[in-house]
Amino acid sequence: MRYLPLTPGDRRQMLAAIGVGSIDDLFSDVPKSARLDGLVDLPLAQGELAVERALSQMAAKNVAAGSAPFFIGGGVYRHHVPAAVDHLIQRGEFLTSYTPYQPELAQGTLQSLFEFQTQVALLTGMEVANASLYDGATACAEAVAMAHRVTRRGKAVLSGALHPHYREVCQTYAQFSGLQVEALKPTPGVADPIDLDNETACVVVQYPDFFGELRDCSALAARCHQAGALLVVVVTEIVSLGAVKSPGEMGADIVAGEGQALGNALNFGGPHLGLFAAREQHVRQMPGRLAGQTVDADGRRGWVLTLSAREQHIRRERATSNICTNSGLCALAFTIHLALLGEAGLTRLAELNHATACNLADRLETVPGVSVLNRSYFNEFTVRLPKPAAPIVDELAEFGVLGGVPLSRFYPGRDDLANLLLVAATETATEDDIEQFAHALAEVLR
Amino acid sequence: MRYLPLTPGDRRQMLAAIGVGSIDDLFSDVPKSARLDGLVDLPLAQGELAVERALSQMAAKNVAAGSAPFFIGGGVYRHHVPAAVDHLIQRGEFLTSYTPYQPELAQGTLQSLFEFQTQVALLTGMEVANASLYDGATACAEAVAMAHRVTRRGKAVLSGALHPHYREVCQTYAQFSGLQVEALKPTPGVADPIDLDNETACVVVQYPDFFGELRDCSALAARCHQAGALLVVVVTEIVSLGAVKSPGEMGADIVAGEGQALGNALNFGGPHLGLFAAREQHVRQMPGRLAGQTVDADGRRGWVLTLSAREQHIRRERATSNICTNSGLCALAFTIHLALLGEAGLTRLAELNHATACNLADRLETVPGVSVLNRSYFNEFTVRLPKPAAPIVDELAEFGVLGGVPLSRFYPGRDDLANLLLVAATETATEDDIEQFAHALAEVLR
Amino acid sequence: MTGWSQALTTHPAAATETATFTGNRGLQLEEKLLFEQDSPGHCGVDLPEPPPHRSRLGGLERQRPIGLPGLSEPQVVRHFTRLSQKNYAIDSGFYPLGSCTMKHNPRLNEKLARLPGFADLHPLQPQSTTQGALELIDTLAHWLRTLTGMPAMALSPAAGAHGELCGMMAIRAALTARGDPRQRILVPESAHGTNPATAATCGYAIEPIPNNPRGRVDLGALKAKLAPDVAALMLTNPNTCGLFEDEILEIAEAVHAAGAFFYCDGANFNAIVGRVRPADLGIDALHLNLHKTFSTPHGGGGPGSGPVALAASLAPHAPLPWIVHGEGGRALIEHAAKGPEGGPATNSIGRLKGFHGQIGMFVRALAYMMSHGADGLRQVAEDAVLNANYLRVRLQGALSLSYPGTCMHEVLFDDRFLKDTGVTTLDFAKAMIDEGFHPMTMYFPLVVHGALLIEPTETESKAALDQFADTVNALAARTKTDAAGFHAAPRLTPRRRLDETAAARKPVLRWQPELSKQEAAE
Amino acid sequence: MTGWSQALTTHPAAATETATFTGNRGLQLEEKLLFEQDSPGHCGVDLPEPPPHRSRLGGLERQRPIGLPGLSEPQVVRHFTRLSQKNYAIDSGFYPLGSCTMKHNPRLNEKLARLPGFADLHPLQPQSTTQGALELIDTLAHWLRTLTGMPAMALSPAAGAHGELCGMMAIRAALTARGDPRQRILVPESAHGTNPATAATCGYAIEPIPNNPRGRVDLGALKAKLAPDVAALMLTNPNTCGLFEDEILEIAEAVHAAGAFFYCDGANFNAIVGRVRPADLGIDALHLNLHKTFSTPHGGGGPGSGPVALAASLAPHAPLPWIVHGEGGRALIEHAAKGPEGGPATNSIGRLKGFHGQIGMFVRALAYMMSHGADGLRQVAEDAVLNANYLRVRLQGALSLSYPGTCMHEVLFDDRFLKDTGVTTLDFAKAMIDEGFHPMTMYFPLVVHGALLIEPTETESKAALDQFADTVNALAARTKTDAAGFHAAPRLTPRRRLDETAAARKPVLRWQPELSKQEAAE
Ligand SMILES: Cc1ncc(COP(=O)(O)O)c(C=O)c1O
Ligand SMILES: Cc1ncc(COP(=O)(O)O)c(C=O)c1O
Repeated sequence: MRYLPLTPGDRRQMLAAIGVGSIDDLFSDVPKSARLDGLVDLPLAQGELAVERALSQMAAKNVAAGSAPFFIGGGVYRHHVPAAVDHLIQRGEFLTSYTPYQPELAQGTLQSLFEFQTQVALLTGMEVANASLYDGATACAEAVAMAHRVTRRGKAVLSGALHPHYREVCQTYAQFSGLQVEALKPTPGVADPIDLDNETACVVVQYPDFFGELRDCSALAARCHQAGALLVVVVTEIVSLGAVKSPGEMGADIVAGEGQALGNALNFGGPHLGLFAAREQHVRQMPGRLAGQTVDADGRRGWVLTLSAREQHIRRERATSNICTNSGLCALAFTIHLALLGEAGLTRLAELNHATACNLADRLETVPGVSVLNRSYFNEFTVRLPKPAAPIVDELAEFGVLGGVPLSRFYPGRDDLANLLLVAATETATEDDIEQFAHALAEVLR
Repeated sequence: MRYLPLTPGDRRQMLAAIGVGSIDDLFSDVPKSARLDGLVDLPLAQGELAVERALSQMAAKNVAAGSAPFFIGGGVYRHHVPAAVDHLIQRGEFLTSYTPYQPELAQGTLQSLFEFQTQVALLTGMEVANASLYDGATACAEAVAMAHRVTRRGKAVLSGALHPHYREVCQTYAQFSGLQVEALKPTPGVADPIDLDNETACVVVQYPDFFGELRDCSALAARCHQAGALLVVVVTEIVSLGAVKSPGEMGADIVAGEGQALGNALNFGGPHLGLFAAREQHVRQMPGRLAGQTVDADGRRGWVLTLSAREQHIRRERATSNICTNSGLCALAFTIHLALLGEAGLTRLAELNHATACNLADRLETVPGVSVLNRSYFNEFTVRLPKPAAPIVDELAEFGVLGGVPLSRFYPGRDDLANLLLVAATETATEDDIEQFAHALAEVLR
Repeated sequence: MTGWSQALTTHPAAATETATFTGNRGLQLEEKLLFEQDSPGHCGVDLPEPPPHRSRLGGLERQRPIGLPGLSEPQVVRHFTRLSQKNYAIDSGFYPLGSCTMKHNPRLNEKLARLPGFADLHPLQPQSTTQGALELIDTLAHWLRTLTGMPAMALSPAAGAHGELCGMMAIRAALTARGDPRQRILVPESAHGTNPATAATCGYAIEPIPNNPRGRVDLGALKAKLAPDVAALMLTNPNTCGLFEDEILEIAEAVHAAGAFFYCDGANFNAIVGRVRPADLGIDALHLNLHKTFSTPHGGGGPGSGPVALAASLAPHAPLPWIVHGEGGRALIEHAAKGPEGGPATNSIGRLKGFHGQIGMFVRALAYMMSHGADGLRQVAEDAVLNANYLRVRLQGALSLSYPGTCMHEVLFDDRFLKDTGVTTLDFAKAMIDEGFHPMTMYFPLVVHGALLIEPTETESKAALDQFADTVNALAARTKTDAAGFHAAPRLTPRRRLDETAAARKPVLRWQPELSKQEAAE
Repeated sequence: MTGWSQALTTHPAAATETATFTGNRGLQLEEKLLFEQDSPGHCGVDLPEPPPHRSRLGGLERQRPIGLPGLSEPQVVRHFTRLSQKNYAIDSGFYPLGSCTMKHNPRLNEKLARLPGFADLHPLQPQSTTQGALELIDTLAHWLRTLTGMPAMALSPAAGAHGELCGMMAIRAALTARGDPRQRILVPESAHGTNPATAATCGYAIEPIPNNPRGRVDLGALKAKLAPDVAALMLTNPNTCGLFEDEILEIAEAVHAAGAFFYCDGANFNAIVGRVRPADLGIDALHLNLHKTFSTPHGGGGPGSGPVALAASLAPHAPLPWIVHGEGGRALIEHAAKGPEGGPATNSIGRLKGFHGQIGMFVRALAYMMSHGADGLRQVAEDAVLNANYLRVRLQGALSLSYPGTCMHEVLFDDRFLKDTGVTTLDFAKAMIDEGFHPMTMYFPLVVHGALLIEPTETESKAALDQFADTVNALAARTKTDAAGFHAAPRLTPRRRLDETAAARKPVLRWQPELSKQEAAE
């Protein structure tokens, strides 16, 4: 076995040194009835060539996004990631190190996390950010739980335009926590009727919302603060913040986001990158790890993990969250991509995405029977088709076009949403891609 | 421009510091008539996305070897290279460093070259090896020139079974050097009629030879040594030395080889890896760099480039060669691949190649009108077809099979060789590949 | 830019003659924050002019700068290369961090996870275009079911703690369905912090149970606490002392007899993979850390993947989504039967994560398993246990072994051997850093004083273990004579011992323009 | 395994309290040779059983072991990771090695060179299956022809020196064809060693020509030497003193008037790319180093690529193979018309290399050129020259500038500033190593004493240049007071100053079993 350095000779010597006759003696604490004598019923060891063949064949059964005109978003966005990003995150010193528990041997990871936290705080317009969570949906659930802790109130109100998966995860997390989750009815194009009472811990809205609409939440923030509730703003397309006002500017108390769009691949849904930012006053109620600045024995600046008194390995059942392993390497990819973009690059990238989406929208509206629902949007919007969207999308796939997501995939019960299609366009969509999409759509609709 | 760190502001400041008004002032030594005011007639700067699209489209116009049953050799061999190899050679510390002129900052490169030299010496059965040359063909030409220096004799005899490109490169290098090159007539399956006289500096034979045949050159070595000539043995498929006697064992004085087969991709012919090994007594006549062991100021073992008194940067016109940049990174890939294989792995790999080739030969001979010329071979052999091979190979390509090289591609003048096809099989060829090849061949021959 | 004198004062450790002007030390290079390298307006990515368009941003156009620094690509590549050079990793050396299973990460797995067919695949594509990915998930589930012997696998959890949450919620859902809500979870004192934290997240009260003198759960104490309101026992096996719970069958029996569920933390599965099936131990739910046992890289803190194996009694409560085999191949079920507007169904605990799971980790883990095969995986467990026991015998003379006898994949020592030396476990760990080793896990588990938990894993050679043992033994001897040396360690790292107390007292969690100006001034 | 005391004696530089048992120093890890880590029979690659077959090895089966060591993959990955950590590189810091053009190597280019359509393509495949590769070669040639202004490009040369050989052979072939064999080549004393070495390889005698006090070729001396038996002048421009040959048009005229050819070493093309076309300077042949100007990585010594631009008079003698445009697309001509059995034709100098050229380098170079474009490439030259001149003015106070006035892409200093300090150019370079910089090129060119040749390239930021200048100035000041410190440098590298004399006196060029046993014994 190429991965196992011990030779039969080594094993013999070591067993002798230990003073046992056979390897089985080392497993003598295992109840006899539970010991497997033979091998489990699985294939035997294979070389690289064979494993590579087998998995490449599986991969070949998928239609890679890059191999077709591609217009899918819905919380995961396909952007061009510079080659330097993947090169750097694969450096063994980043890839094969553990959580930086020994800071003197992990200044690289710690400094990059400190840079990540700063970038996320700047982007969201918040004061502090953590070192990442699993993904946007779990970050959203953690935000609700944090609002619960901060306000000591029992109810969370979720906008109907919150990503349905995020809503479901909040419901899952909350179901046994004594927190009541009030999920408003999804009504594309219409603002949520939100009422607050003195039991409301937080209101959760998405920006841009799940249907692509951009809504100023300053007024809502004011209402929340009057009512003693926190405003949680969810961002699933972080690139949008290169173009529009930050949630912090609009008064958000917590921002929960998905960072995949920068530095990370689609990965069929994971691993992705949970972003979490908040006001400094609540930092001790935040979930997840925090990298902080300090000095070494010689007085030189350095970094460590800090405020761990919030975390499970110290606080155990009274921890702010049970999270341990997070999305470190995805955060590094995010940080490198954003470092490459910088202020000018992110601004340009956001503008490019918006422009492409605008042109896509205009082109699609030239297709008979197709209309765009949104009044405003960034790089994603909802179109109404003359027929149910689900079969249309499947037919488009046969034309070799990956043309958005039918809302029915998220709201199977809702016939009133059956004709709606969620469409996204990023800098990776060419004019030709847009033409092919429009043509194919016209075809399948006629 | 993403690759240029200077900003317009930096440039202004720096020009001011230099004390010139504009960048043009720094080019004032260029004759006016030769100054370009405008831009050359080429496209403007493009981003990663655009460049990647353009070059990927070019790449897509080629049929990658891995995408078809593949049986081509002829001096370049397709082996499976473990993923760890490419990962390690891409580490910036290896990839983006220069020739190790400052040994204290290059112990990594120097130690790996020392390991490379040792591996090459062991494989070839020689006493010393250098730190690489451009490729096998130029290594062969350098060997002839070295024999010229060592023996002070004016004639080199090249076997007819030497790779024709190698023969041509020897002729090119020798044409103005006053060395006479006698190239024997290529006659597949027949041993060269070699006569030596007291002007013969060296005899150059290939092992396994260009047609795949394995010939013991011990007797020839003895004859050469009697006649005061050197025996140069060329090896184009280095993996073969895992299965057969080494040239050193058979009395070679110089071994010139191609190392691409270990650690390196096909690369459409380059970069490849020139191997060069010799007897210790001739080390000061060797071309190319040498890494050597030494100690540092604290007496600890370390490595440096040594015996540079042979090289152009010291010896100038009296240098043993004009080579400077060599194939460092390809040598590193070779060393890593061979380190992974080790004695057991290389032996097994060689056996696997031979077995696959034997089974291919047997299967092809079941095709009517097809016969194998070789009495012996390693992983490559020559087959006789009932028709000219060149058109057959093109037709096979249309069947999606890359089925060897017609000898006519090398010997256009030689109608007697027109029906001969050079075929290779490595561990990457599956039974199914072999079947497809045999079927397709039967098809196109009927 | 600092001058000599300052270089000196800021680096007293360095004898005068090795002070440097730059603060760099040969190949050890200082590196400022990105934000301190800003060239305003500069950019490391070239993007085309956006095509003409009418803005649809609804009046929410950003008015103020974000404050991101501008750097070119060469600067960014050098920045992160230098940062990486300040890290220690498995690729660089021995990393015996107990409970973390720091094993070799094959590069083949990285290559395969990047195949466009996996990496460049969107979770919301029509399922007809993702059949290979569903096959991948299904195949992984088959391997894990076979290795655990358990009937159902929930694959979406993103890490171990997330898997715990999945398992404990399934248990709570089952009890609720049974109409028998219970309040308490029994957790051994030696448990990892995520266990109690997870139980609390599910709204449970935690009841600690003590270890017996043999480092295992005290069966008597456990039975005494198994009241009718106990929902489950959360047990780690092999446990965090590196020991196999040899009374586990009795434990399972007692737990089940009390009508409670048996949750097992499987983070230490590396010790028994291919030799013991958790199902045969009476376990109802168990999570696996693909980023431990199955070698997906830790990446400096993640991402991971924590699939959960469920007994038949818990399977109906598995989270969404599921894969089913239909006519047109495999299908992904994203909504449970009677879920209100796609919300959690009465049976399923609902959705735990944004999409279908950590697919990128699945590719790596499956490649790892296929490479080892049934034979290789069994060998993994054997070599992991062999290496740990070899270190146990090589070190037990100098360090104080917490529990006598055979250990599994890791061996636990405590700080009795440091008594009266003035050296702490922390000092000892820092001294190992100067010797070129990553320290073992310190101060965990909490059941012994000043714990040193050593997990070598199966991917270390005997030579590496011997060098480590020789060094630790030499250091242990040195504690008797040179406490000061230990207090001053580490001395040879890019930074010397870092002040964690100061960091927590006045937290600086992000760069601030003002701050950096100050520092520049200093 | 070494003990404390030995660690001490072998490392006196380290103060007692920082001696280590292992010899490791924190993140700086010692690493033995592969051959000293042999586990006989072990292997890091898993290969299937060979299928049954009847051997056809003709009785030449190998009888003896080769002697290769057996290691597992984790050991090999760690070995080479550790070795890499002992290297300095552009990715880690400033690398102002004069005449070597150490610029940033974009990772995009590495990614593209590995596309299966390029990397996994065999040079002997039917040409119908390699049209994309021929298009690549053709496109690269077009860019290079446009940038040089010259009509023909020979792409097969593997590096600069190989390009020189190609060009000089073409010249010799042209002269021979002209029936006017000549004997001598004029080469300035400042030329790179490959120039005279190459000329000699073509059977020519070398005639050195002196520089004038302005660091350029002495036009008078040149004209004096331009006898009828002079075949060519080999001139480097910009030259190795970093200066543009401002009389180059007169030089070209004189050379041509004498019936000789004008070969130009274009290794320094980075200074003028996009601003000056060599064709406009009267050059007949010029090689380019794609691994310098066009950023293909140096890889610790290669591979490179050295295309040669040829004037119309030399084009007919270009080496094989060529690309021609035919009906069915592009075709590769591998045999010149009347070549005997595919040997060199009367016109072409014949084949210079095994196959068609360094295709992998072509992909990288073309990606680099397309990324910059006509505008970016011109900017490259301007920034390279700007950076060099900026360093000139920042350093000329402390170091001794060899030639006053504007320089091109690199600036030359000599060791007059070290006079009476007891510090040599070598000592100075080694002291820079401790400061975290790669030294400049030392002792080249030979036309000044103790040369220090500094080439920053365009991919360094102003901040990097300023830190470098501050450091060099501080070191220069320190030479006056601390010669001993310079003699002892470097102190902070994995190895201190290495004894090159000892290495050459008794060469040890490979590992030997005995040797290593000795060392182990020590
Ligand atoms: C025993 C044990 N349980 C649970 C966990 C938590 O796993 P994760 O970090 O993947 O959430 C860990 C890992 O630290 C562990 O060691
Ligand atoms: C001026 C000059 N000419 C020629 C060469 C030789 O180029 P190469 O090393 O690619 O053979 C070099 C590179 O060292 C050089 O600097």
